[in-house]
Amino acid sequence: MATILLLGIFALAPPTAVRAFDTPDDGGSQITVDWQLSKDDAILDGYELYRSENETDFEKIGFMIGRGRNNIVDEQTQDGKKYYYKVAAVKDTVKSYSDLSAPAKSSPQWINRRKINIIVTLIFLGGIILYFIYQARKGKEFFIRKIAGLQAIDEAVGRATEMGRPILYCPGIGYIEDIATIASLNIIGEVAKKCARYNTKFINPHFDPIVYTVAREIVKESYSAVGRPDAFDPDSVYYVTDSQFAYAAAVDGIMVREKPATNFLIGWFRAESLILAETGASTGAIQIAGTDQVSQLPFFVTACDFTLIGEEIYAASAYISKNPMLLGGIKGEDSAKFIIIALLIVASLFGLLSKFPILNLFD
Amino acid sequence: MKRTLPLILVLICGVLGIIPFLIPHPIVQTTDGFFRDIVLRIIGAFALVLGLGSLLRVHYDKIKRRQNNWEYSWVLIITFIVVSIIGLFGGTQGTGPLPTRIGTFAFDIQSLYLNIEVPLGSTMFALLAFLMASAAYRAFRARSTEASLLLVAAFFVMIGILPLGDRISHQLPSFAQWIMDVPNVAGQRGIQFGVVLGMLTTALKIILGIERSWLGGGE
Amino acid sequence: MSISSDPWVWIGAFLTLAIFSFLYKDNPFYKFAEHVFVGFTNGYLVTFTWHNVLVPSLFNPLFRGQLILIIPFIIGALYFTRFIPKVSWFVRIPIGISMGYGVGANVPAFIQAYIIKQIQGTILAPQNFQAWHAGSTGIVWSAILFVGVLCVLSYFYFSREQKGILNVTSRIGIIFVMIGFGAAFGYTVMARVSLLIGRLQFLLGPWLGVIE
Amino acid sequence: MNFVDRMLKIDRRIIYLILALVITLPLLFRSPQRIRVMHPVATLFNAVDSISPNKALIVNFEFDPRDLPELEPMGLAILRHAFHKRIKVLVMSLYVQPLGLAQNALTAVINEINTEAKTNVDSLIYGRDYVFLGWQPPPLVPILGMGESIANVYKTDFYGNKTDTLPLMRYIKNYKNVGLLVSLSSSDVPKWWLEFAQNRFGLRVGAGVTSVSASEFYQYLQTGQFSGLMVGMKGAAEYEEMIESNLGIHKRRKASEALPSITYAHLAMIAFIIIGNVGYFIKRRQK
Repeated sequence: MATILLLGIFALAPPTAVRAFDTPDDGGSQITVDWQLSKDDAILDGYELYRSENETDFEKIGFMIGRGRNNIVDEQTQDGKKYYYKVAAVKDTVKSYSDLSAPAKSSPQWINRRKINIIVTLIFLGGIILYFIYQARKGKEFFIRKIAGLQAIDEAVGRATEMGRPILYCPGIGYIEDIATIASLNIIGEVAKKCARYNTKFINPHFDPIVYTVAREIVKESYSAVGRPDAFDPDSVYYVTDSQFAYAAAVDGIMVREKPATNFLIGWFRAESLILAETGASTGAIQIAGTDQVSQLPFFVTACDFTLIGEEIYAASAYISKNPMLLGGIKGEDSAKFIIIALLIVASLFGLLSKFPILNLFD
Repeated sequence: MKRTLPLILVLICGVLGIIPFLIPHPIVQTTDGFFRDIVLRIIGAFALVLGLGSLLRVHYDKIKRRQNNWEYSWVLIITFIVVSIIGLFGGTQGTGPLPTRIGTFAFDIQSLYLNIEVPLGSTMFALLAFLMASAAYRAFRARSTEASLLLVAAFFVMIGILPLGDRISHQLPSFAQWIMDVPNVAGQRGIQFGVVLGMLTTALKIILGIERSWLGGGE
Repeated sequence: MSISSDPWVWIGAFLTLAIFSFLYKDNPFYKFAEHVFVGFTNGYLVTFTWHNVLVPSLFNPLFRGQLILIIPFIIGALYFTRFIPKVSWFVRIPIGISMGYGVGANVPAFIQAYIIKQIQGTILAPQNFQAWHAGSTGIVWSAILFVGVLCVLSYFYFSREQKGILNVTSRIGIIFVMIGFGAAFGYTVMARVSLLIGRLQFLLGPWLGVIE
Repeated sequence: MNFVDRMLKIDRRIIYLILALVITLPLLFRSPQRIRVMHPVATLFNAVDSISPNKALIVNFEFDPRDLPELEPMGLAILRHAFHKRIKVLVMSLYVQPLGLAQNALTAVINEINTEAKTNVDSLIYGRDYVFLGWQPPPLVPILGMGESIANVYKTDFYGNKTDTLPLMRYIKNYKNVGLLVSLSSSDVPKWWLEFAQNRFGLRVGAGVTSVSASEFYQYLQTGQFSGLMVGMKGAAEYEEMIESNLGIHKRRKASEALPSITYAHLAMIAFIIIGNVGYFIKRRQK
């Protein structure tokens, strides 16, 4: 007890250099107050904040602020009104007040400076993507490397033709808005053209009625594009069911009965991918799979002969369809990837060699 | 009109989705809050009921045209009606006007959920363990260097994360954790960059009206 | 061995075995159980959409005079024009609004969470070396992660033939991808097995009383 | 048909039987397992443990019956931890199917504690110590709305009470009063909390996920976006171990009981793959 009495006589050291300013990057009605800790901070109960609009009559606001903390945000201010602040160091009943802060006014900001990096990326990225799509629309030729998977597709169709056995194309259980399903529809067109040219039986069971109707048009078009409109068999593309496991069981039935030489499993898949890949492997067919569902890719890689991984189905569909929109998109994303690689290398050089806090740029 | 109005709406609402992230000003924040709380919430509720409508229509057509398995569509529709009645009039806690208890046998919506949906839902996917076992035996082959690398990494993780791994050697769990923390993160992050760039491209194309497949067929 | 006497547990057991019967072959029990499941989930949806959403957030405020809600009410009702062929294009209005806002909100969110933050986590800088609390070896892990991400990105680069340096980085990249898939494979086996264990815990426990 | 062909053509139902046996036996003859807790779960435990007294914990139940065995033990363990530490808890879901499981887990833990509680202070009272908010579609409405005002998003709670009449909701207004949100989900929902709630309102997020989508979430742990991660039944068992050894909570540990079965099932799976590959390579050399 003696020490406290002793200190009582000499009065607590007050907090110093109290500053009040409009909280940055906020929607207004907030003022931040900070100060230098009192020299007796270690034995204090804490600090109290006082506010006034005219330098004289102050009122306490908020709760006791723990010792060791040197800032607080006053969240009930009216924008445009002047406020003065002072901070009191508190120990039991003893309070020692700091000098007044300069007057401060709160105001809302239009730009949140901490989000500048998002705005820069948005403008930069949007600019690149739109530039390439605009170029593609103007008919500019783009180079995309031949995806390894497309070689595999040619060989697989060739194999089926030699053996005189059908080809099964399963587009997955996605809907028309899934990007993987759209990519699969483009690849269906390519496979159908080859089947038409080599007169190989083509089987295409569907899960979603809308995707089924779009696929039928594509396959019909492919047969006439190769000059064999008469060879198109309308029953080769058909709707099965909209229940996940029933669809997988039905496609398994085709694999076992029709014994296709090649199975294509390209599109949007979920847990039923296991059933399809397993039955196909056990019938000895060559299987080519492709999906952007990362959780299903491990099973396709181990169960199928060739797997298109994630974006490769988008690139394959762009390569095949030569559609300017798709080509523009792929080129835009490619240049964005190139920039990310360059950014990583440059930022790492800064991070390793200089003291500049490079990581704060990316908060 | 049939195409331009929706495209204008997508542009306006798209921009309204972006700016509140970047502009803290109260005008933007309150309109964003108002739009979400009033407009988006009510439209969302109707969207749920729409999904239901198309499901019932598909099964109703199935019954009318006697397609295969049409009898089971009756099972679906009857279950739906019975559960809806018990739920709507029995109340979420079984305290509604409709009595939901006969002696000790309670059939309020929560007991129905715990004793019908839980067994059905969880067993539906418990099947997969069996399917995976047969696939492991008959289909998962080290047919390429990539597949063998995949299987080796899988074996380490499958053993390393279990107490068995810890008993075999204290390093195994840390090695399995290292596989998840470093190479796996590198692989997933590399793939993720590409996927996200693809989604951003699609998002920007939809907002700016370049991507119009969502409008569906017809003029 | 105290077999349960609760009728609900027997119903649950019957439904569980009905689904498991699919393993033998697709049969009427499985089809029945599957259609009960789809019917039930939709009945449950209607119940809580009415009690937790429509009543408190739409009908109550409407009756208390918040007439502004009539506008979203009408827009939402346009969803039903989908079943009327002549005016079915009206469904594009509510879809456009909700999809527009959702896609718009995704843009800054994706940029921040999946591009900027992921780049920040990959940069070789002292703060990142402690990400795994592994002391000095953290430097080696950061280097491996850095090289891995660059190589995987190069594998998915389609604008140049995979020849020369790009061929080397792509081959390294595919190694990282395959290790990532191996990890996913291992964990997925655990997931599928856990689901089966959960059902057997129900059959052996509450139903047959074999385990506690 | 030589031995190899016959081996490869084993009827799949025999494989199903082997798996069922390999899982059932360890359930009957339980053997205690020494569980080693790794850093992802330890980080989450510390994040929950260090929630300051005047802040709440939001537990987002986002799994349906399909993932019950993996995620329900996590929910029970997190709730037991929070209530043991007298942390205020809000429970909610973004979709409708998880509601039944959230209600079931919450009432189980509340009854567990209230039966042991003697005085009014250490028992858990609805509206004072915890609130079950229920759901409000579409997901963006609660994820972003709770950053401004929780009571405005959930005008009534799950049971139909008006939320602004509940004492707890008077000082848990929005994310500023939330110390941590733990999302237990089988899909991308934990990432949505990062993308929207953490980006815009600085909310701290922890996650409990199924092991199917696990490998994708470690990158957000490495960047510090997630304040901890539980993965699958093993993650649940680790958290059960943490609350038992650190807080002395002795309750039934369903996830830990399943570990022996998982171990033998994994060994069986590895054996199937190896045997299958041996047969495959023998046949390939014969051709």
